[in-house]
Parts: sequence; C-alpha cells; structure tokens
Amino acid sequence: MYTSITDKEKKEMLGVIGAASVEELFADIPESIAMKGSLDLPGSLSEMELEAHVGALGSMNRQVAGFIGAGAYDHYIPAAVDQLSGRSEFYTSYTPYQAEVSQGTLIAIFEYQTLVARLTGMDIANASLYDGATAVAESVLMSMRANGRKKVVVSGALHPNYRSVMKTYSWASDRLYHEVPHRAGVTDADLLRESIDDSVACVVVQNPNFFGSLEDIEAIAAAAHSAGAHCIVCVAEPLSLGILKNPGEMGADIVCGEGQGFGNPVGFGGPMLGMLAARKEFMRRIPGRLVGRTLDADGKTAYVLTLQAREQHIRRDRATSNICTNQGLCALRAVIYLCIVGNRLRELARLNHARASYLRRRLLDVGFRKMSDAPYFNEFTVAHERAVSIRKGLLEQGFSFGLPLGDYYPGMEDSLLVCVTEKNTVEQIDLLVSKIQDLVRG
Amino acid sequence: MYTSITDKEKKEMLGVIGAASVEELFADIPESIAMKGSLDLPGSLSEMELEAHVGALGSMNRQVAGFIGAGAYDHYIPAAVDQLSGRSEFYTSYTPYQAEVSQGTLIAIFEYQTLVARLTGMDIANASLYDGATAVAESVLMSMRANGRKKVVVSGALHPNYRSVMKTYSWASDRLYHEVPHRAGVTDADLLRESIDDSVACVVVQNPNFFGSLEDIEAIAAAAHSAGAHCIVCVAEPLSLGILKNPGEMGADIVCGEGQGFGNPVGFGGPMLGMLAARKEFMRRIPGRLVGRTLDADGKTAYVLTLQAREQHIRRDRATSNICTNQGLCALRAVIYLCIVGNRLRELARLNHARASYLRRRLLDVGFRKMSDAPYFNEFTVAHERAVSIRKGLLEQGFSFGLPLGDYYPGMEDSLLVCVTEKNTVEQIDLLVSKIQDLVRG
Amino acid sequence: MDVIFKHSEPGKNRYQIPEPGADDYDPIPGKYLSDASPLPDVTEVEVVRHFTNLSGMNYGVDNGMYPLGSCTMKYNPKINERIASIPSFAGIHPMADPEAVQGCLKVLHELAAYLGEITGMVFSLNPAAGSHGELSGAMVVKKYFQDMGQARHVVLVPDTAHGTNPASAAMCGFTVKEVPSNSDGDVDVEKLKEMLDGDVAAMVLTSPNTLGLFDRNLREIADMLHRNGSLFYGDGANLNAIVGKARMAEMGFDIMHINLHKTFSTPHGGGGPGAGPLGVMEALAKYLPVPIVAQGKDGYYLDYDRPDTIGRIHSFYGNFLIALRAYAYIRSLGPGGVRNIAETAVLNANYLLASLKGLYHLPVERRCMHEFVLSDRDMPNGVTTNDISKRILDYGFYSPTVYFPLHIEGAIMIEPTETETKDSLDAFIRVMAEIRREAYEEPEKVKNAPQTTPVKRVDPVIAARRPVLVWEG
Amino acid sequence: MDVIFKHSEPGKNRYQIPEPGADDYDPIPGKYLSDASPLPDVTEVEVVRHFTNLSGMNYGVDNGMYPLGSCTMKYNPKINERIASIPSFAGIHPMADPEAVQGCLKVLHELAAYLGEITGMVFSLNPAAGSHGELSGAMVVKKYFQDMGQARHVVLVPDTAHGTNPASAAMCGFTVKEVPSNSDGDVDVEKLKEMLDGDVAAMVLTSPNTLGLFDRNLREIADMLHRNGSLFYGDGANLNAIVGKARMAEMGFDIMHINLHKTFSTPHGGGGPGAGPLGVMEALAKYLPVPIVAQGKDGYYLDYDRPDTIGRIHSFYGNFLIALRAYAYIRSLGPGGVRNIAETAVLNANYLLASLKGLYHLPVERRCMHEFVLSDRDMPNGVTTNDISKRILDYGFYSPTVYFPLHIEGAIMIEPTETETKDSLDAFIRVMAEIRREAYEEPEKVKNAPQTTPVKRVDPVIAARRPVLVWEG
Ligand SMILES: Cc1ncc(COP(=O)(O)O)c(C=O)c1O
Ligand SMILES: Cc1ncc(COP(=O)(O)O)c(C=O)c1O
Repeated sequence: MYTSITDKEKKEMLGVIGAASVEELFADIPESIAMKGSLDLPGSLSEMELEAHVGALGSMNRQVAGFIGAGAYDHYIPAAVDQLSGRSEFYTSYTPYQAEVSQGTLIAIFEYQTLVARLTGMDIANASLYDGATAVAESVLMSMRANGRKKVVVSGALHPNYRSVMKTYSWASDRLYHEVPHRAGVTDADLLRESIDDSVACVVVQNPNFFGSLEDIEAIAAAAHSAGAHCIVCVAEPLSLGILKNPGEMGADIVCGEGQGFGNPVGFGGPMLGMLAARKEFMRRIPGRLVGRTLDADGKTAYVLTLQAREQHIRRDRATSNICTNQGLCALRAVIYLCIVGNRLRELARLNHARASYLRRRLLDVGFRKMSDAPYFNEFTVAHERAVSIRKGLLEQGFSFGLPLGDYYPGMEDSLLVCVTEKNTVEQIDLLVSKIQDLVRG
Repeated sequence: MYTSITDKEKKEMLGVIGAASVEELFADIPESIAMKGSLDLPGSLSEMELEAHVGALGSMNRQVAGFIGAGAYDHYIPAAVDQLSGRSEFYTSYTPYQAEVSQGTLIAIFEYQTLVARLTGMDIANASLYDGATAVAESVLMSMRANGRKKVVVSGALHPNYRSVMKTYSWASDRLYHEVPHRAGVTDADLLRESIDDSVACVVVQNPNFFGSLEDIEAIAAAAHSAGAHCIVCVAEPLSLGILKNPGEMGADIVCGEGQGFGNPVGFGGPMLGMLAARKEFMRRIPGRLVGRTLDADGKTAYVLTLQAREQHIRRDRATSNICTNQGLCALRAVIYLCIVGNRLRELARLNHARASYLRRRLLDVGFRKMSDAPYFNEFTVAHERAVSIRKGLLEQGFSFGLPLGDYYPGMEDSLLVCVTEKNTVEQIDLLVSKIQDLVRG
Repeated sequence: MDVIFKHSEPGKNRYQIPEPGADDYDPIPGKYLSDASPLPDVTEVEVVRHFTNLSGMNYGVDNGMYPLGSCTMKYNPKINERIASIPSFAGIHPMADPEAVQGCLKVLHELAAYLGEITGMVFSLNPAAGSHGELSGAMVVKKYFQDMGQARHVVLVPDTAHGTNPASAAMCGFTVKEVPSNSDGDVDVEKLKEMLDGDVAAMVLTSPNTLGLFDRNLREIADMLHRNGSLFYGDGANLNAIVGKARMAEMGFDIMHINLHKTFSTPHGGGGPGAGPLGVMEALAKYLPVPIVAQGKDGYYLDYDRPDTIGRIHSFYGNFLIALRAYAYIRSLGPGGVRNIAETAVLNANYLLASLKGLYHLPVERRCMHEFVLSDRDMPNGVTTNDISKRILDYGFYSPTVYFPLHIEGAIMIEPTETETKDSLDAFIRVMAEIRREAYEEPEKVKNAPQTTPVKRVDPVIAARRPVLVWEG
Repeated sequence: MDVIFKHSEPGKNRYQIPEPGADDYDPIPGKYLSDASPLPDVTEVEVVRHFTNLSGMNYGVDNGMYPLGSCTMKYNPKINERIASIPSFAGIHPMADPEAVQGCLKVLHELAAYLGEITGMVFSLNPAAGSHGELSGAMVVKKYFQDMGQARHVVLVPDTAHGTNPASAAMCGFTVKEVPSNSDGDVDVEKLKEMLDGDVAAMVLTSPNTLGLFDRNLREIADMLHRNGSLFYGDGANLNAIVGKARMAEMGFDIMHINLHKTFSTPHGGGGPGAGPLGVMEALAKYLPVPIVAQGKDGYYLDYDRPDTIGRIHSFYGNFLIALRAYAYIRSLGPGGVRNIAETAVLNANYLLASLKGLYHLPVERRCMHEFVLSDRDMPNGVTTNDISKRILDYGFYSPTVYFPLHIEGAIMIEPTETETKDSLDAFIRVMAEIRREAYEEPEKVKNAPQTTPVKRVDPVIAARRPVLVWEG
C-alpha cells in the first residue's frame, strides 16, 4: 500500500471534517449501489513477490532473434535515453499546464516538434498522438477540416492495421473511405490517379510502404494536388527519414506516422509514438498539444502550451480533436535519442539498409522469390512456397523470421515481410540463412 | 569516444596556447619515454556492440539459486533504491568539498551516520570505509591509537578473509596479531580470557560469527574491559542488527563490519560498504570522512565535512588513516534502503531467520549434522560426509548450496556454511531439500 | 535554458555506429536519397547535461504534492517502472507469434478481468488514453443504434463535463447538448427530463462528477435514460474515489472508460502515455474494439473474429507497458489495498476541504469525494485564480487544476490523492492560508507570482499571437 | 532541508515484507533479541521525495563542468552504468564456485592485462581506491626490503604530494620525509641527492605531478633511486595526462596505482566507490596482494598460492563492478580513443591555462599537462581562493580543488578533463574573468558568495567546535 495516514491522524482528520467515520464520507452513494463485500481480486503481494511473479509471467514470453518490423522496430536504445527519460521530474509530471515549473517538458517537446518537422520536411509538428494508426486517422480528419471534403483515398500498401483504424474512424465520423490496391507491393499509380477527383480530401500513402518498398511519392503528390487534394505521407519506420528524401521535399502536405523506432522499445506494441507534422497552413487545425516560444515576466525566453483554442478543453465539441493525454514521454525519449545519435542517424540508416539488403540477397540465393524490384529500406517482402513451415522451424530454433502476410492479404500466404535492424548482426543473419538452408533442404 | 573538440576548435585552441600541434604540448616527456606505436588494445566498440560483448561475458557466469552468505548477502533491493541512488547528481559528484552545492550528499551521509550509530548502539559512525575486512583492520588501528597498545586478540570465528586482511595490516604496521580458536563454531571464551592481558589493545569478535552462530558478546566485552582493552564487534550481515540486541548494549566499544546487505548487490564482492561506529571518545581518532551539522551564512542549518584535521589531506603522515575515496554511493544506497524498509527491518530479519531455521531443520532431517546448538540468525554450519559431492550435484541443477569450509578450516572438509535470505522462498527451499534427498539417497 | 540546437557544431558528435559488415547489398537509387543533415551535432555529455538540467526545471509527483484536480497525480511506485523495463516485456514484438507472447497476453487478460471485477463491466484494453476510450465508447453507442436501426443524433453532456466528453462525441458525428447542473452540483434532473427525446443516443456523466461530488440522482438519471432507450456513458476518470466502494455497472452505466494513469497509478509522463480501457455491459460486449485477448485451449490469443465490433482503434493492442504497470499495481494492493485507495483519497480530500473552506469560497457546500472545487469569488484586490495558482508554485507545490469545471467561475479544483501524507496536506493548508493573507495584505506578492521558479510568469498571449513552434536558428 | 527522521511517525510505513511461510523453526532465545526500533517510520513517497529533492541540492558532472583538479571529473558514460547493473554481474556471489563465475574472472583478467599494456606493469585489482593501492604498494616496498634483509625506514615524498602518499607510507611504519620542489615545479634534484641514503626505502612521485607538470628530471630521479637501492613509487592519479602517450614503467617507476574512477571514468559516487589497482614491475609481481586472477587449463581461477604475497587486503577481490565499468570504458575507446584521452585532456587544460594566466597568478610559468595550478596571490581587496571558489558556484560550475598542493599558497587547481566541450571551457573562462573583475570592482560579491546555491556559505568552524555527527531528534 502506498498510503500513510495513521489511525491517530485519521481520527484527527475526521475531527476536523466533523465526521464520525470514513464510511460517513461515502454517504452520498446509495445503499443499493454501495459494495457490500470485498473485491474478488488476488491478495496483495510484497514488492519482491510482485517482481518474482511478474518475472515469471515475462518468462512465458519467448525472447527470440527477431526479423519482424511491420510497424514496430526493434532498434538499439542508447543507455542515455533510459537514464534521462527515467528522471522522475519528467515522468511523474503531467501536461505542462503550469509553464513556470514545466520548462523541462516544454523545451523538450519544442525540440521534439522541431526535429520532427525537420525530419519530415514540414513546417510544424505537434507534441505527439497515440500511435501511427491514429496519427493517420487524425491527419485525414485534419485534411478534411481544411478542405471541407469528405473522402479519403488510401493506398492498399498502407499498414493493414492503420487501414483498419482509418476505416473505423471514417465510419464513425461519417467520412468516405476508398482503397486503391497495390500492384506487386507498390501503390498502383494508375488506379490511384483514377480514384482522385474533387470530392477527395486527401490521398494517404505509406513510405516505405507496408511491404517495405519505396513509393513514388512525387507522382502521388502531383496526382493529389492536381485535384486539389492533400497528399498525406505516412512513415511507419522513422529511421528511414535518416536517409531518404524527406516527404516534404517530395510534395507531402501532411506527414504522419509512427515514431516508436526513435528510442522507444517495441513493448508489445505500446506505448507507441504518433507523429504528426504538416505545412504551416494547418497550424490552427492541427490536433493535439503544441508548444510555442514566448517570454516570461522578466522578458526572458520561455515556452508554453499554445494555440489551445484548438483543443477540447476550450473548444469542446468543436475542437480539432478529442485528444488530451498524449504520448509525451515517448516523444521525450525520441528527442533524447535523436540528440544522442544525432547526425549519425544517416549512418545508422545506411547500416540498416545494408544488412537488410544483404539478407534479401541471401534469401534469393536460397530459393526465396522477391515480390518486386522496387527499392526498399530495411524491410522487404519475399515469398517461398514453404514459407509457413520454414518460419515454424525457425521459431523453434529461436528465430522470429518475418511476418506471414496471408492474414493481411489473402493470396499472399507464401509471403513474408522481413525486417533487419542494426540489432541483427551479420553473424546472426548468416546463421539464420544457414538454418533456412537446412530447412529448405530438409 | 567521449570527447568533442573539432578540428576547427583544436586549431583555434592551439592558436590561443601558441603551440603548433598537440604533440608540442607533450614536449616535456623525453623522447626515450614517449610511446612510439599504438597501444595493443582491442579496437573500439560502439555502444551496442559493447553491450552485446559484455552481455556475452555475463552469460559466462551462472546465475543460480544461492544459499551462500559468508560476508556477502543477497537481499532483495527495492526499486526505489536503484531509482534514487541512480540520480546522477549523486553518483557523478565527488566528495562534498564544496558544501554549498553538496548538501544532498552531506545530508544523506549524515543520515547514514545516524542510522549506523543507532543500529549498532554507538554514539558516532563515519561516512564509510572500503569493506568489512578493512573496517575491522581500521578499527583495530583506531583502538591501538587510543590506548597505545600494540596487540590485537582475534576470534577464530571471525571471517577468514577479514582475519587475513587484519594479518596483512598488522604485519605492515608492526602490530601483534593473536588468534583464539573457536570451539564448535563459537569463540572459545576460556582461551580468549587467557589471552587478554594489559598488552592487548582490543579483542575482535564477529556476531553472528563466521559460522553463523551468535556469540556471548557480553562475556567477551567484560573480559576485554577487565584488562583495559576495547571490545570490537564485527557485523558481517547487517540485517542481523534488525533483530538482535545491538553490540553497544552488549558492551562493544567499536562496531565495524560490512553494510553491503543494506541495499547493495553482492556484485562479485565489490563495491562493498565498510561500516565503522564507535563510542564518542573515538570521535577525533576515527578514520574516514565525517559529516557534521553547522550553519550557513544566513544562520540556516547546513551540513559539512568536519573534523578534517584527522584526515590525510591535512595531517598527512599523522592522519588517522590514509583513506580518501570511500564507498559513498554504497552508503547512500544503504540509507535509502533503511528508509524504505524502515522499521519493517525487524520483520525482514525475522523472515530470514525463520526460513534459515526451516532449512536447517530439514537438513538435519535428511542426515546433515549440526555444528553446534548455539543460536544463529540466517546462516548456519552443517556437515555431511558427502557434502562435497552433494554440493556438486546441486550446482549442476542450478543450486549454489553453501560454502565448503575445508579451504578455511582444515579438517572441516565436510562442513558447509549455509545462508538463507528472503530471496529464498519456502518452495525453493523445499525443492532444494528434495534434490538433496535424491542426492543423499542416489 | 538554451535549446540543444545552439550547441550543435559540425564534428562534435562521436556516437559510434557499428560497421555494417555487409558490403554485398543493393544500394538505394540516388533519387530516393537525401543528404540534408537536420539533426544536431552534439556530444553525449552535452545531451546528458541538457536533459538533466531541463529536468531540474520540471516539477513532478516525486518532488512534492501535485493537487491537480481530475488528474489524480498520486505516487507512482518505483517497482512498476522496474517491471515495465524488463526485457521480457519491453522487448516483445507485437507481431510475434501468439505462442511467443503468452506472458503479455496473460497480463492483458488478467488485467481486463480485474477491471471487470472492480466495475462490473467487460473490458477492451485497446484505447491509449481516457479520451481514446471515450471515442471508442461513442463508437459503440453509434454502432448500437445503427444495429437497432435507430437514428439518434444527440449526446447529452453536463456543464460540469471534461472537454474530452463533448469532443469525443462530436468526432462520432453526434450533436452535443449541454445539461445544466443544479446548485447542489448534481445534474438538474428536471432540465434533463425536458431534453430527453427519441434523438438522444446517450448521456455522458463523470462519476463522481468533476466537482468531486457523487450525483445523488444517479440511479434516477440512469433509469430515465434507459426508459428513453438511451445509453449511459460513465467517464471513469474519477474512479479513484469509488474503487472498491461501488461499481460503475451498479450505478446504471452501460459504457465507461478508466484512466489507468489515474486510478491505477501509472506515471503521467509529462503528458502521457496513459491508457483508457473501455468497459461495457455484457450486452454491448460484442461491439468492443478488436482485438480482444481471449483464452482458448492452446493458450491466450488475440480474437479478431468479432463481427459486430466497431473495429480496430490502435496500431496494435493499446499501451501494453502501461497496462502492465496497472496490473502490477493491482497485484501489489490486493482487494483491501484497492478499497483503501478510495477511502484514503476521500478522507484526504475532505480534510483539505474542511480546512480550506473557511479561507476560500466554496461554490457547492457539500462534503466531497476525492476532490473539490473552490473559487476566487471572494478574493480581494483583484486577486484571481490564476494569481493564486502561480503563487502556490512559489511555495514549492504544484497547482490545482484551474478554471475547470467551466461553469464555476475561477474554479480551483483540488485533488490531493490518497498517497499524500497528513504532513503534506497540512503544509498545503498553511500555504493556502498564507496566500489568502497575502491577497489581503500584500496582493502584489500574489499578482507578481511566481518569483522563485526557473522562469517568471509566462505570457501565453505572445506565444499565440505569432506562434513559434519550431526552432529556426 | 529536513532530515528524513523528522517525517517519522508510528504507523506510516507500509512497506510489505513477505510472509515467512515457514512456521516450523527454532526461535532465537529472547536474551539475544532487542525490541528497539531505531529506524524511521516513513512512507515510500516521502523517501522518494526526500532523496529526489536532496539530489537537487547536489552538483555532479551531469550538471556541468567540474574542474576539480587531481580528481579527473570527466563524463561517466551511461552505458557503463547500464552494464554494471546487469544481473549476470551485479548478482554474482563472490564465494560462488569458480566455474560459475568465469565471466567475472575474465573481466578482471582482461582488465589487468589492459592496464598492463597501458603502463608496462603487472596488476592486482584488489585495492578499493587509490590510497588503498598506495597502502598495498607501501606494503610491497616493506616486503621487498624484508626479503632483501635490509632495514630501510624512510619514504620520500615531494612537497607537491597528495596527502594520501605520506599517510599510506606512515601506515606501514615508514618515516616520511618531504622533498622540496624547485621553482620550475620539478623535484629539486640537488636536495633529493642529499636526502638519499641507505635508509631510503622508496620515493613516491605523482606523474605528471600535482602541479600538472611532467617532471623533467624523472628519469634522472629514477636512476638516482635505483642506484641507491630504493624503489620508485608512481602515484598514477594523473595517468589521464599520459595514457597512450608514455608508460609508467618506462619512466622508471617500480610500483604504481591507477585510480580507475579518474582515468577510466567510473563515477565518483559522491565520494566513492572507486578502485585503485596496484601495478608493479615483473620482479615485484610475487609480492602483489592475493588473490590474483589466473588462467589455467580449466579456465580462470583465483590464485592464492603465492608464497611471497603481502597477503590479502580486501574482503573479496576489490571493487569488481567498478573494474567492470573501466573494462567497458577501455573496450569502447580502443587504442586510439585511449590516446585521445590524454591528447584532449592536455589540449583542454593548456587552452584554459593560456586563457587564464593573464587573469590570475600562475606560480609556475610553464605549459601544463592535464591540469594546472593558479593562486590568489595577486587578488585585490583581500579576496581569497576560498572566496573565488565560492563565487564560481554562483555561476553554475563546480569549483577547482583549492589549497592543494600545500606548498602553493592559495592554490587553485584546475582540471577540465577531455570530455569538456570548447563551449564549456569558454564559459568557464568568461566566469573566471568576471570574478576577477568583481574582485577589483565589487569585492563584496565575491566575499559573500555563494548567493544562488541551495545554502549560503557554510561555516566549517561551528561544525568542528561542538561536533554533531548524528541526528538526535
Ligand atoms: C474527467 C476527465 N475525463 C476525461 C479525461 C480524458 O482522459 P485522457 O487525458 O486520459 O485522455 C480526463 C483527463 O484528462 C478527465 O479528467
Ligand atoms: C594525486 C592523488 N593521489 C592519490 C589520491 C588518492 O586516491 P583515492 O581517493 O582513490 O584513494 C588522489 C585522489 O584523491 C590524488 O589526487
């Protein structure tokens, strides 16, 4: 228990309150509602019993050599990220309402906004959203608020989970959702162009896309713009921004996606880090918190939450979003990560690509088929008629090899989406390939 | 690398210095001495390679269910201890020379001194020494400085490593060392009394002693005092202070020993925490740092290193000790631990004893012989003719069962010094015993 | 303090990236690549000092009392942080095979069951925060009426409601109508009656409400809604007051969310992440967002085969590591400890209320639950709630929530939580008394506050007038 | 701030201890037991706030430059802290079987080899700090002459020496005699010559010395000592200046220690722990303290079978987790990085020296190695070194070492270390220039410093006059 009021203190306090018992303080809860018995929960555990118990649960999970990305990227986290984000002034505070004692959070978020804007090639970025999927959904709603249109055209090579979430949000907000299939792992540009007309608010495309392939963003943006629609680029693997031309340069109006890969653990999928950046015309329509620069009473630079008129606690049902609690600590981790790795991010990105490509070549050597010749970053799709059984064999040997795509794309039961990060050493890759060879042969 | 001077900056700096190159700054090192080639060290590792490399070294160690104490006690460490002692203002600072920006360390150490003094029943305590062994050695030297005598009488039931260190120190400082053997695991009171005369500065006895048994400190102290000698009590398992009568009450003049068990990991034997407490007449003779209370320029309470005239940086060759860097962070961990566990330390101590006793009973049931009937805390000595092979069998099954005493006490090859802490659950103990049963039978 | 970018200088950063070790690869064609370098070039020690010193400009629960009403800023046990960093949880990939993630699935499954026991509802842990829970709850309402073939467009929200309540409803296309409160701080049942018609899909109510009061007409309201065919949504942000004392289901709610970061003590992270599990009565369970963690004969699995679901609402399965902390918290407390949360939270709040009500105006004269609302109505010399909140900072406390709920002018919403000691409550009372004295005798001290904080009073107007949202060198 | 004891109140502490689960045991007889309760009764949140806020009253390397001469307060990489907390090291018992601790033994064995490569000597890692290394070194000297059958009683120590040098020698029964320095800051060789006789067992010299100077007569001194049959002890506290640039063995030292917490960047922990490995030339290796980690055909083992050893000096094997950090540091730097330590440390120090020597009196006009000593000699208005050191705190830096070395009146010993950026060096220079200006124009500002620190100038006299060393309520 984390309370401390002693019996003596309780008596004193009840005296001040003028109540005979703590029960009396609950008098407004009608008899009919008040709980009679005790909750049926397991008994309390001491700290060390709890740690042992949870440790045992953890060991029900299997830690394996992972070659899966698909929206959650297992990058190495420098120790400084843990140490600094673990400072309790950061993680035990809340939304920086009282700016005077929250400059730490405010400056960090201002820096985060700056870095996200720079990396995406946008003018502004918000202080975070929940995750990649909701960031896409919020981007679409923002676009629609801006141009008053109601239809979104979505690439079929957008992460299937993101598409699911967007469908949910579209249905709920009475918007129209239209999906353009991919062709051999790349958004079908012709079909896309055909689906865009002046009822379309925006086009959403992921880059690198779900299959790992790089899209022709310039062409897609041009198609969107020609119909007055916005081009929304979703980035699920933020490390790709370290090496690829940024979406802004390629014509994106809004860039959104997943920032987890920057200094946050995969954590069974949460907490993640929803990133949202946009051109400056969206400044007053963007959802979520924004930190801005200002002055204090002495005229010194200071930072503060700003443009709050967009937000629910002021604008209520006409807010740009309902979001309140966001993923601040994940954004803090991301900004620390980006400062530690700093301008070496390119080198890290190059490493990821090189090793991914190395594995892909080896896989083609041992009989896998490639899905396409499109360039890719650290993830790619390959197929093998015995993909399922190979995967199973590998799992037993401690390798989590690729995501089977059959659940997401009927007909692609033989395909695997494979990811390689800097955590996968060349030795590990070679070992994987030799095991695959054994399984292919055996 | 953790440096950051860029080439441009280097040039600028050399300009200010008026040197043509960095090499020039090393001009005072004669050619004949200056290193020509490069050091023959392994190449540099990136952070993630380093972590993987060290992780692999770690996995060359075997983590087992441990039943060994013998001067290092594997107690559970509450998460708050790690979190708070991991605040870098504490661990990246040094000896609090500049009191105005070191009140954090100073107050914590003042609290540590207070708690050590209270737990041991002494008037004062210092800010820490290296470990239990050197704390004993320093205690003896302090006693000798106080009464001008040159001989120490040491119980044979003092930790063998501590006795070795004391022998080293005695030899080096030209003091006389006399050892009194134990009888059935307890200091031989008669022999002890006989060895004490007015050449003896002090008697050193450990409680609970190395075999785990409780000594009759009152009798030993009386014997020492009757010859004008000091009684020094060494405590290797500090948790015992949570339940046992404190050494001060039983007549000790100086209490020293090992504080690791309070919130510090066993860490392959270091860093440990040398504790030293004494009656107030030793105040100006005690070695090591002392923190005292004072006032600041505004008359507010503040804390500062005090009685520095005792120390080497002032008194040099006439200092009370040569110690400079101590084990401050370990002391900080101890004080945090003692605040978190707080007055529940007794309950924790009781738990340790109960489980140890439970195991001892089970062992006697399955054929082990007890060494004595003396009461014990969480450690005890038992013997079995097949002790060595049983231990070996258990190690293969992941149990580190007791310390074999043959190396320390010739003739005790069959004896094991067994320790039980709160980390050893009853289920684990039962499992151990059943495995022992199998081994005894098999 | 300077932003980190000011330290950037080409060549400073020495962070080492391993060699790829693989030179046999397909290069990415140049047209896809950029060579801009948008990231700072700084050295590790600068980063460490920057963020260490930034943290010194922040105030968290670990620094002292944080009586931010409605936010339940209680102590976050350190063991839960240790647990959430265990690699066998933090390192588990969400797309890994089910047989490799049984530990994670078990935690989610059990936690959902505990929340069910505590509230009487069935839970999905997908929502990433309270308002995400509200949003998915609003979707459940929408789906329910779609299935019923009823076109209902209105969601009722009391004037006391948190801003996320109307915002979440609006995101689902509902028209939001405001229900007034009566002078006792309860919903005005007469007015409510007038507003109820066939277009009302649901009403949202926080229980206890944002005045910290348990609505005495709650069951009556529930019955009215149900008779009208409407659903009753319970905002569980204030569950801290009633956990172990009463169940939301028995109060008549059909749908609710819980803010795990409040009642179940996961840290607020400087703004997040939290988690907002969505609970519904059994009959609505089929609408819950997918996936749901289910238990089959081969172990736990993620169940997507739920044809009536509103669909997916999160990239994966919600904020798992937050759920893990909440799980650990509940396991550490046990049933007695959980009930003790509410009892002590309510005791602490009433003690503060009783001690402060003579000093500041109390708009609704009632005992409270876990929090209460004062106002600046009676302050002399033009001293405002904002002034008071800034002056509190000078005394080393965080400030209460201010200007919410909106219908109380100059609201000061105080929630001590159960983890505050009597010592700190007493210290807070002394500070509030002193500020009142200052307001009368030395009002400038209050109006010019804060003076002892890392920066002086911050001007929000300048920020909004010509917004600077990114550093531009 | 209050001591934690002031918060103690019976019944507050709710820290839960597991049930023993074993009721079948032998109770300890009552006469051995106590029922006093000397520990505070406080709750976890109070402990957390107490120590969190205490840390806010501290200043570490992570807060800013810490130019404490002789102490080498460089940046401590965070990865090393992570590594030192790995359970497969931190959780290993020192008395476990050798086959279960091969990882620990390998770390010790390799680190000793690296230190050997860096210095040219053979190492024991047993000493827990620099002065512990010195003490065991003095024991080696003693043992050596005992074995030689020579009674030599004197250890020579320069006037520049750190206090631990004479203290360590004295603890081994040696008579300490002080050797003066000449005006260039080198040992006065003529004087030394006069002092050398058959009673001189050894001389101790820090290299570079505590003025931050590389003694230009070093080889000559070594030869003189060796011709006299004496041993030459090198205090390696300043190894940072020469690591990778020159080896202590080649300078003529026979014995030395290294402060791992300095050169190899293990954190100083608010006073410790550090580690002080003892190195000796091959011929003296047999005297090293036991155990020595050796490599046999079955793996690594602890070798106690060393008949000439001075014996054991530590409860176990020294500060293993500190050695582990140093190991990690060396592995992360590699040979180039190690050499870069010295080069950058010396560059930084000389840059500071060149920038400050016009502002403050420089007793010895020479370029320096990794640190240098200024003095308050030319300060106007009675401004002292102490005043300057306190004023530096006001500007957000830690202060240099002051009043050491002893033979320089009002010494200000400045060691920036290699991990400081040029920005922070420049900021320090500006501060020192400003303080000089203040000393002339506004001396009271300096004399009344510090003003911005958590407490004002602390009075050491009151503390010593009637010492209060424990809290008595
Ligand atoms: C009453 C109430 N409802 C809803 C919310 C929204 O919850 P969240 O911030 O977790 O999205 C909050 C908290 O901020 C609240 O106080
Ligand atoms: C020159 C010198 N020698 C010896 C020592 C003693 O080392 P330690 O403090 O590690 O015992 C120090 C440091 O304090 C020192 O600066």
